[in-house]
Amino acid sequence: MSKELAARFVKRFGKKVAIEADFQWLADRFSITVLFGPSGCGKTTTLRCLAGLERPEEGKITFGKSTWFDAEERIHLSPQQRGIGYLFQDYALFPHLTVFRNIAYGLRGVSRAERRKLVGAMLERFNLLGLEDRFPHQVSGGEQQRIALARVLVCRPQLLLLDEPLSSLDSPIRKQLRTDLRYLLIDFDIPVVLVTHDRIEAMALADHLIVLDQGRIRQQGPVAEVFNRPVDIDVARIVGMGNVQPGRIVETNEGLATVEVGNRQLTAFAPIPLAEQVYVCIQPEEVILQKASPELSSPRNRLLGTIKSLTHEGPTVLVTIDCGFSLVALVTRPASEELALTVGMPITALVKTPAVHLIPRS
Amino acid sequence: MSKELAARFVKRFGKKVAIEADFQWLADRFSITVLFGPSGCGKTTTLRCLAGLERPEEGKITFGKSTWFDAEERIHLSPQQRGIGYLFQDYALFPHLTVFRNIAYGLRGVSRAERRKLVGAMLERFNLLGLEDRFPHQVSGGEQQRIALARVLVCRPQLLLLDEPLSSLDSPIRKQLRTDLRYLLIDFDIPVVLVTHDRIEAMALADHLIVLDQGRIRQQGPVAEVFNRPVDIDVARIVGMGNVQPGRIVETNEGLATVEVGNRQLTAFAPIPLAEQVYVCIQPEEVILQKASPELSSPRNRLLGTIKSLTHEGPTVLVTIDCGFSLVALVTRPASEELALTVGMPITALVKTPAVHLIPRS
Amino acid sequence: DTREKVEARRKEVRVAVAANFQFAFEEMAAAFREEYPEFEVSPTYGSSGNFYAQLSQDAPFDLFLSADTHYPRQLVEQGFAKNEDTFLYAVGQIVLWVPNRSELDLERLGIEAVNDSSVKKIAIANPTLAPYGQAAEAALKKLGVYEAVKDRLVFGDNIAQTAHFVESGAADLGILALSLAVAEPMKERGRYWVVPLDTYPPIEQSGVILQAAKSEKATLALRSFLTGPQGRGILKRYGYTLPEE
Amino acid sequence: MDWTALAVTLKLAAWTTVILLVLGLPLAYWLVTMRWRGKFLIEAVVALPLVLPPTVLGYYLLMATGPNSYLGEGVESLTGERLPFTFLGILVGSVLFNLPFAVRPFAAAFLSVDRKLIEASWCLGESRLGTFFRIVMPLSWPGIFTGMILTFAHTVGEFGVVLMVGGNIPGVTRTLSIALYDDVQAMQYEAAGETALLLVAFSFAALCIIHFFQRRVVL
Amino acid sequence: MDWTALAVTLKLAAWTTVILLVLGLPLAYWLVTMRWRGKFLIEAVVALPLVLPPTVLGYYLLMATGPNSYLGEGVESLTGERLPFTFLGILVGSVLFNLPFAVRPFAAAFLSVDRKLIEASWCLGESRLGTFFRIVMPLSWPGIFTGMILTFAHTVGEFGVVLMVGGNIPGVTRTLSIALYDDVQAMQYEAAGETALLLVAFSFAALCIIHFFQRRVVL
Ligand SMILES: Nc1ncnc2c1ncn2[C@@H]1O[C@H](COP(=O)(O)OP(=O)(O)OP(=O)(O)O)[C@@H](O)[C@H]1O
Ligand SMILES: Nc1ncnc2c1ncn2[C@@H]1O[C@H](COP(=O)(O)OP(=O)(O)OP(=O)(O)O)[C@@H](O)[C@H]1O
Ligand SMILES: [Mg+2]
Ligand SMILES: [Mg+2]
Repeated sequence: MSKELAARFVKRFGKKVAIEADFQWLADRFSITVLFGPSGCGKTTTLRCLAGLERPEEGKITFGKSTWFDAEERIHLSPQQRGIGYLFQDYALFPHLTVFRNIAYGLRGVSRAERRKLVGAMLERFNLLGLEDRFPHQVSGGEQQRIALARVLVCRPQLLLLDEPLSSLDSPIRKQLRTDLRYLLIDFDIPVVLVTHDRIEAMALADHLIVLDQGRIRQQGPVAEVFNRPVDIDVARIVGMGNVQPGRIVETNEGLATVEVGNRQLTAFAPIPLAEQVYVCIQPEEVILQKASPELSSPRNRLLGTIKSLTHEGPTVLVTIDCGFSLVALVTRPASEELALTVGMPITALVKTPAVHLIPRS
Repeated sequence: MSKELAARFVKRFGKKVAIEADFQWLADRFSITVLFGPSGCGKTTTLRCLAGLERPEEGKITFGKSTWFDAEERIHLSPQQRGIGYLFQDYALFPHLTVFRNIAYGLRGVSRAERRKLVGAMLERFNLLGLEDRFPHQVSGGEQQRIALARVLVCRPQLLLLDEPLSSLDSPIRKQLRTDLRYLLIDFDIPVVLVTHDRIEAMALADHLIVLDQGRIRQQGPVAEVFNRPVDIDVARIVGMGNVQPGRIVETNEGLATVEVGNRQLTAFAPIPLAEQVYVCIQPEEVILQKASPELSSPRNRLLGTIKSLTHEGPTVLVTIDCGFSLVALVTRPASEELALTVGMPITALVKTPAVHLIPRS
Repeated sequence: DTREKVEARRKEVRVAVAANFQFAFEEMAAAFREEYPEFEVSPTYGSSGNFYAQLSQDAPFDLFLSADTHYPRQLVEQGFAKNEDTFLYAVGQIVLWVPNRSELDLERLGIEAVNDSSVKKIAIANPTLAPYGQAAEAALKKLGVYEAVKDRLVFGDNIAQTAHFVESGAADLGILALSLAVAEPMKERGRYWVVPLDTYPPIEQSGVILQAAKSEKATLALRSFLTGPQGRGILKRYGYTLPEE
Repeated sequence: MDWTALAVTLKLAAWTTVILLVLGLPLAYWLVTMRWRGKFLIEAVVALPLVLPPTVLGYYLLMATGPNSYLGEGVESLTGERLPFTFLGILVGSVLFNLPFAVRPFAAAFLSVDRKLIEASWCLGESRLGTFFRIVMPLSWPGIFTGMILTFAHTVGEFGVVLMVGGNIPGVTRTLSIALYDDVQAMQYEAAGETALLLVAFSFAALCIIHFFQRRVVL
Repeated sequence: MDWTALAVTLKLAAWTTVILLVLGLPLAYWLVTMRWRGKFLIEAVVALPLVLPPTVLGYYLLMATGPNSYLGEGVESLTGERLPFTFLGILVGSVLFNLPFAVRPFAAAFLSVDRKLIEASWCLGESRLGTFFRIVMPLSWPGIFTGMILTFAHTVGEFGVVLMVGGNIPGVTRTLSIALYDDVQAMQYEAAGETALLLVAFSFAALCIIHFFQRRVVL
């Protein structure tokens, strides 16, 4: 049975704000679609439209054979009829019910014993044992988030909408839940639409990535592709592309292009469509550093420069290099110590051809 | 004028839960103290006690010359009297006031023009221009968080308590705010106590780190020290120490210890106090990988092993190596490609002596 | 200014009038004003029980026309009035009353009307409160129908409320004051049968001039008008018998 | 002490409260959730019984339900009973008269329930009705409770409408407050004092028990 | 149509509402925030005026404030005026009688304000009083509004207490509802009908305006 979620709608708030969505994908079995974008771009609104909590002004939403929404035919199924699970960004736990009863809320027509079992399993899975009889205001923020997650999952909905499910969790639990969540969801075989603003989370969880900006879908596709090959400068900024520099293509040859950036030349795959003016994008982790050595001719892009600054970021170090233009590289701390990186020292940066991504610039 | 924040108190919820705090530090000028710990460990509760929102059962809190709380003398200053700024984990924006009036709420006795100016500056700084006249339910989650932050900062409190100030923000804004926040706070010259569960955030922001677990302070000190040299196995787990293995000290010599882990031997600085049974802790990023080569005698710890698994995590890759014991290494993606890492291939792991941290084990 | 007010007070009689006396008193007041244009009469109508409670707290009235003799006597006993200032001003009568649409032939049936099968509810004034209620109860007993009607009685708190019950059709028959039955608003709406005077103790209504009366002259004038020939004429027309001299 | 009057009073107050709970909750919810721009009209109508003196309201009610009115005829042909001078009659009057005391607090309470919780319940598959019972009602408890207390207490103290429609029939429509009123009118001040004291003491006890119980429920 | 009675009624209702706003808000807030375990006693006392019939309450009030009572003497020596049979007197009676209609909805509304918002206000340096005015009150608006509507409408319709304490003095203590009551008692049905219609129409208009205005404020 192949179910497809197809959504194409416009939701307006007043005259200024409009959220446009247009995507579709097979949702017949487990897969995670991540909505990714800056704060206020319309992620929550899109989820709410899918859930039936918000009624778009135009368009159509279908899931498998059933039409959830159709502006023209005035169809608008209620959230109950859609059989979805929705995790609210601010949890929305019921303040008058205990943790146990919050989680059991959606279990209707289930025997007492069965309910105990199902909820108990969730409590264990989410590390909430011992909190059953507390009320939501008596547990911490992260505990609340896990309770909300458990409450949604225990009902086994046919489509899961998660609005930043892990944002209030500490790193170890978060990491664990991130993996667990995938297994859990695979277990339950439920397709998921997930909102996150965390790049690592998106990479770890997503099968399919949709980048939103100012209410519009800017790019969608497999995660790696979207992150490494943003279609335009805005998407590049949103997915946190570390190096974006204007450049000019001076030559193309057999699908390879030579780009001039600053006063240096780089080789890259030619962009489609071809354009002379381009942005050159390089992920910082794709830049490899070596002790400075005379420039050799080689298929690789080899750039000699000097280190401008070093920024420690947890286990990694961001190295800004001046090599005619400003280039940021990411290395691990020991690697940086190994190379004895210091500000002002000369260094060679290597970038492989496929790591240089060109975006046409108008 | 040297102001010191000294807190030593116990706060109980019922019979089971008790949060014990005991720390002090100079707060006469800008500095960030980070409370770090797993979900439900008592971070929020500690902040609330400092703010005067919760009344501890025992102990004393002083700030500079003024006593904020003293259980024995029955002193308990109100939040208003303490002159602090508090950012709530779930924002607590006033639903009946516009964004502008929310931010201006704490500005009393300030002229209209001045108020416009101050709030305007905040709106700009936090990327909120254009939302002035909306109500909180009309803005997105991340926008709400920024509004809450602006509302607290605009009052220039003498001590700032931030409960996960950046958790709902997308990566780019978050990164930017993280840096901005530091500058902003330096600007305002306000000491800060900040709660976060994000390791990178803690590293980027903290001057002083306090690790909490189950309501107790487990370790405190400069960030790097706490992260690299956890005092016990629990702290190691909390700060996300990637490699923790039981070992046995077979020899000590001039402050250097030889430890047996699995069937390998490593050199490390001897732990204080000295113990035979230890845990060996190594941060994954401190492990350097090289093509497998015959083991040479060298001052370094050189371990030959085979790759068990590779896990991609954004720009980095976690490599699990079986070298008598299980060792996890963190490398950048290109580095991993450079070495052509594949599961099953032999590899040499290098760990410098100072990178091996020993924790006594009882 | 205050002096003018005091002057005005002197000329104004404030009268607390029992509700059942309202219709008669309105005409009485009009006639009095014609006779004594220098005096002003301002009546307040209400329940005698309320007035009693209020007067015992120095309510601002000069004259109290009660629905019975009990309340004025109490006021005298408590020193709010002198015994010589009480006076009997009217004696009430009761009637059986049915609205026009009723099919009961009161003329023919007389008291037997209460036993008619169409009479499901009979409204009387509350005997514990209203003199007219006591009279009604006494008359029913004396005429030997009380046991038969006992369970069909409903009680109005005063004679006006009792009238409402019958008039609305909620009760099928009522025992009202004659004064009410002949008064303007009720005259057109129903028929009545006068209950023989000897079946119940006389319903004596007495008035009293309060000790605190501020406009003595006017009050005295009103009192003599009330009990004088003109007043008696009006009383008679309104269905009261006159107190025996 | 008039025990039958006490019994009638309690019966009336209890029934009024229950009926207004059953009628008032949906009415209030409907008022809160409806989107019609003219709904203030309905809200105003609900408050209207208040602005007429009880006796006058009672008078009109008597007229409207008497055997000569269509309503009265209808009721009589349906139930074989007249509304005036029956317990049913004073109950109808009491319910009408207390409508605003129940509906307004209910509506105010519903208004303050966080919409997000309602949405969360829908998304967990609970129907609108189920959500009302499991989320909206428990969370509006202080307001619902207020409406019930006001209704109950006010019914105990009411006598205008009840007297007018009920006709003060012992054991059927004579409530304690009518008895008390009669006592005061008849200058039976001692008896009145006793009745009043008992009424107050009894109500006080009842209110205390309810409040005490309510604290248990909420906290 | 008795215009002076209308004026007295409006004056009484307006004053009662204002006074109960001023007295009732702090009382309700105090009730909600106090931690004393016996506070249900006070809550019960507040609801007590309701369980006595208005006339009886009026009678006791009359006794308590008459010139022979300590209270009456005290008031007289203080203000030079007696309470019974003055506007002040019916105002006091009206305030007492309406206390529960104001306080209970206020308290219910305060109960449902999210505590976190209050704490946030404190932490922004706002005093408890300031927080009450800037946060608690605006957020409890539906409940406060309900209390005001009930009080106003109920004062307009009240006549038991007012009649007893006020003595039905034209231009001073005769309200429209007393006049209406008198009309009905005197079987002046047409006049009564007119007065009632006017009263209802007027109140309806007032309620509509208030409701309409309130919608503007809240949304
Ligand atoms: N009112 C309360 N009654 C009982 N237990 C409580 C209460 N408030 C908090 N707790 C418990 O105290 C512990 C500490 O809570 P706290 O909110 O301080 O955690 P936290 O460190 O802020 O966690 P998080 O990162 O998830 O927000 C938790 O286990 C919580 O369940
Ligand atoms: N009811 C509303 N009225 C007007 N504007 C609204 C309303 N709700 C949301 N918006 C606006 O629509 C935009 C999208 O909001 P949405 O909540 O979908 O953002 P988001 O992508 O979820 O952001 P975040 O990551 O911060 O939660 C925002 O700019 C917000 O201000
Ligand atoms: Mg959102
Ligand atoms: Mg917390």
